[in-house]
Amino acid sequence: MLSKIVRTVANQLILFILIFGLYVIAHGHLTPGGGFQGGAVVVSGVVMLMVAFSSQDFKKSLNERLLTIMESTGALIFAALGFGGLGTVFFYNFLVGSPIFGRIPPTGPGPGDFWTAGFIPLMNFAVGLKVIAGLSAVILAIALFARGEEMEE
Amino acid sequence: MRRAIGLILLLVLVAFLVSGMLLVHPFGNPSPTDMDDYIIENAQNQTGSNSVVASVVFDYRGLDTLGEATILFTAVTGVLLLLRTQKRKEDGS
Amino acid sequence: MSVVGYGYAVWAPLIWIVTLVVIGVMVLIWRSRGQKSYKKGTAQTDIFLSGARVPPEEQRHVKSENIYWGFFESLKELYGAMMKPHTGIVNDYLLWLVAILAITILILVLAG
Amino acid sequence: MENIAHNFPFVASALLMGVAFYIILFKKNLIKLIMGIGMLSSGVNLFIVALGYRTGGNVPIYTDVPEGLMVLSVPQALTLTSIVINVAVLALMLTMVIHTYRHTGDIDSEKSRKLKG
Amino acid sequence: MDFLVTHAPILIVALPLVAAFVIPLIGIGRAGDRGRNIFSLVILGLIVFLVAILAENVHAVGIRVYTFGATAPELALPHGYMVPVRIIFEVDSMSIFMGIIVTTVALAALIYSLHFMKGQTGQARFYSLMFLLYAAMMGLAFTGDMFNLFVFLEIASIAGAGLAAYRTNMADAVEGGFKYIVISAISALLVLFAIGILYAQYNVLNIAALAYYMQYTPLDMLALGLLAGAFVIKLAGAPLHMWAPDTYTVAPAGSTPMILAASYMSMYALYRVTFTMYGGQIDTTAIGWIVIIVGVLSMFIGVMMAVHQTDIKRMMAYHAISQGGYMLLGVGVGLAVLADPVALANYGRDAMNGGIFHIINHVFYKSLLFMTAEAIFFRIGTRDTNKMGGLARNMKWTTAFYVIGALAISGIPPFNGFASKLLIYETVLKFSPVLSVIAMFVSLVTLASFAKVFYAAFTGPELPAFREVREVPKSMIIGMSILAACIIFLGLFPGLVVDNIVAPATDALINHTAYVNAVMGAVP
Repeated sequence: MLSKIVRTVANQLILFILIFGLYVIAHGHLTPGGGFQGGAVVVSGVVMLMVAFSSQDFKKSLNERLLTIMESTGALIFAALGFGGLGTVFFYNFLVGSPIFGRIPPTGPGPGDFWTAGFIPLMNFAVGLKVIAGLSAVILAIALFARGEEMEE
Repeated sequence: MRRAIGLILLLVLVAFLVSGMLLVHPFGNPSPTDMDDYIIENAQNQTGSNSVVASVVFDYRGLDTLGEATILFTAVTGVLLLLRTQKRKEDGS
Repeated sequence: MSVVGYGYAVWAPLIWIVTLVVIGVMVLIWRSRGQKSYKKGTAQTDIFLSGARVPPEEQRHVKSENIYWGFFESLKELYGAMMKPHTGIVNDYLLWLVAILAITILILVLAG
Repeated sequence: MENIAHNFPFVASALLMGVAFYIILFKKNLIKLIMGIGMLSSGVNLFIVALGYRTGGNVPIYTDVPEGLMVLSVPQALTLTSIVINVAVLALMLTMVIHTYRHTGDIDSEKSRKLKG
Repeated sequence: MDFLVTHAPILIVALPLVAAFVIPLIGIGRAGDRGRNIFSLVILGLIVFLVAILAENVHAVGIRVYTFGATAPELALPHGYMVPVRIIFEVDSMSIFMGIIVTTVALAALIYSLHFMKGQTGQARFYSLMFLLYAAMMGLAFTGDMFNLFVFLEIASIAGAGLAAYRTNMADAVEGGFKYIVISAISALLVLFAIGILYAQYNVLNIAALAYYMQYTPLDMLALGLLAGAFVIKLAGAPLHMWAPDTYTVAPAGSTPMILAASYMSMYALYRVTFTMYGGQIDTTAIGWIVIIVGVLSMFIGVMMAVHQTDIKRMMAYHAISQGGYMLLGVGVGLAVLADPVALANYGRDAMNGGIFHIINHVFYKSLLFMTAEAIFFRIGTRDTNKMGGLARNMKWTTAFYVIGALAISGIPPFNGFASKLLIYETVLKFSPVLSVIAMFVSLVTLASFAKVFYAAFTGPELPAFREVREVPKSMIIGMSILAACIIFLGLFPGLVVDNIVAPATDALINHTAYVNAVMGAVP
């Protein structure tokens, strides 16, 4: 629990951090970045809040059950996208040419088109969800354990 | 004693590593580059992704990324397993 | 099918099992021809060590660290030398790793 | 000698690994040990990502990139994977060190040792 | 069915991953425990079926190649190129041999854990880590890509460390897990560095392609040394064995056999690198002698330390090191004479048969012994053999399983340990008689140390402290009896196993051109 100034600034900054993280996740197939990087950005925002406020406040909002469900869901989506290609081969990019994210950009340099790259954007979202949930769970668990109290199961 | 022996062995190992690094291709022009040339040429029209790195990470080497996500999942599971509450909340069995 | 033979030796488990069964039968026959006049619960069953009664069973049980005492006593130097590297310090384990790496690479480079 | 000038990044990563090995071998503090492992993985990652560089190459992303040669993309993917792996390993190690400190009140790898022989 | 046969390699690896992701979602509490156990058993049964049909298929058609993301599983090379771009699973007889071992041990360990874990906290994550470890080992066995091998190695290391440190209320458990993760992380980083060196030279990551382009430059020597050191410390070969007793001692019973199998998976990786990746190009005498020396040191130091121990699981862990020495000795002899075909056909191939046959024997009986030790710990709460005595009176099944395992590990006929040790003795005698004599002496001391523990723990008078000790629950007995049945089967029909499983694996290791051609031969 830091001073009022820090808490106010953190309150304002978290919005921009979340937006930037989600942008990095969403444009992983067009720009540098992707699920892992964007997820790390979002988690850095979570850590900032955890420093500004006390980690007990997080126990009410983010408990272990919720984070576990989020992480398993992200991992399952990722695996399911891999299984989706089993018609031909595992991890076959079955969404290329389909209406969702199916377009093929013109070869060579050019402005990016968001609706391209098959299942790569979806995988980015799944990985981003997973990284956000997983790293937040780790940091929260360690912070609470260091304070001598466990997350409620 | 232990420190001296360790330093000698460590210096031998580092000497091997550095002399090996001198034999790697000159920094800036790797050769051969067949696999990467193939990927850079065909990534756009095979996966439709503008970012070649993303197409490598998620399409050409997708299983590595699945394993990477699995490693993160494993580490989180391990951390939460080690930091668990020792007592069961419901029905103290 | 159940035989391993590569020209050096032959290993047939069924023969071993038959042998063990035969030995067991012989032991049973031998035992059945034993002393008949032996009765439990009488003074015949008491055990004496040079005339003195043996201690109760709990004190007769040899602890595990006392077994092979002479073996360890005779190999004291070997065990002293062998226990010395087994410090449970993780840094030492990694020092051994570095040593083996250096020696292995040296041997490989020398062998060409 | 000009080899060193050519391969300076590789040599630097090898030296970084050497420093990391020094820390791992001679620092008894478990936290410093973990720092050494982090440095070791940084050296390996630097080596791998330096392998893919081409002089004057662009970033291998076609969005608004100038025409021309591109740097190799596979080493960057491998480095991304190994960075995430390293993060996971370090998190687990730190958790175990916390437990060790709780139990033994010490994070010296010699004083906090229970298993030996 | 055809679908299953086609996609079996990835399904065997992906299904446990999905199970590990799903298990934490299954609820907590009694009902949740039951549902989780049933779910785990169903998934593992399905995987056993898949492994069976894949083994049958590999035995029938030879090496199976599975290319991820390609338009057809067999399309290893992109059209008109001579470099494999995508990740490739390459399943040959050696891979499926390790797969059979790991699957059997995982089945027994899971069934054993059902009652062993009852009432413990964190069960969901325990089973999740068990499935992750299993999936990592199967991926390690099947993969044909160096970097993918590194990834699976890391998964196995992290899952094993989390399992080893499970009993966090005991300080030594955390210490054992920490040592395991440190060793694994550093060895994995060395593997990654070697992969980078290989990639810098040949710009490929596939094992078959690397073997195809290998020229054995000095950089390759450096990479081989790094890989050998990293894998040797992972498989606990002396003098890099010291982490193994600390970790095996503290790991809970269900997971100790899995961690043991994981160490033998890195032994498999060592064989894959030395035989398949380097074996075709170079004279492997030097690396073969390194493997032989490491094996002999492991046998001697491991067994001499084991006789000295009073902690029962620690004693068994040192025996695991000593038995690993037999495998390294047998296969090292084959590796040393790989260059000249006469000696190879004369005794090298049979020595490798013995070494590889010893892997399956040892994993089975050592898992059984670990399980019996944990059963004792489960009932009387100590691992110190000084405090034990007269346990045979109340734990008859455990005693019987211990006797089976002890006789098997000491190489007493008619159990399976003898079948493989005989091969090793006879063939190594042709190579160098001294090594064979050392091996026989080690086997003798092994028998002595197990007799000591048997006398101290099971026989003797009924100690007052253990008067009301009961037999372990059903599921633990079932888990142990599976392994005991496997041991007796292997002991009674060794010829069957050697001819159908072991010899194909040995040939798959020796004949590395088949492995290379399965990927590189598919030139368009």
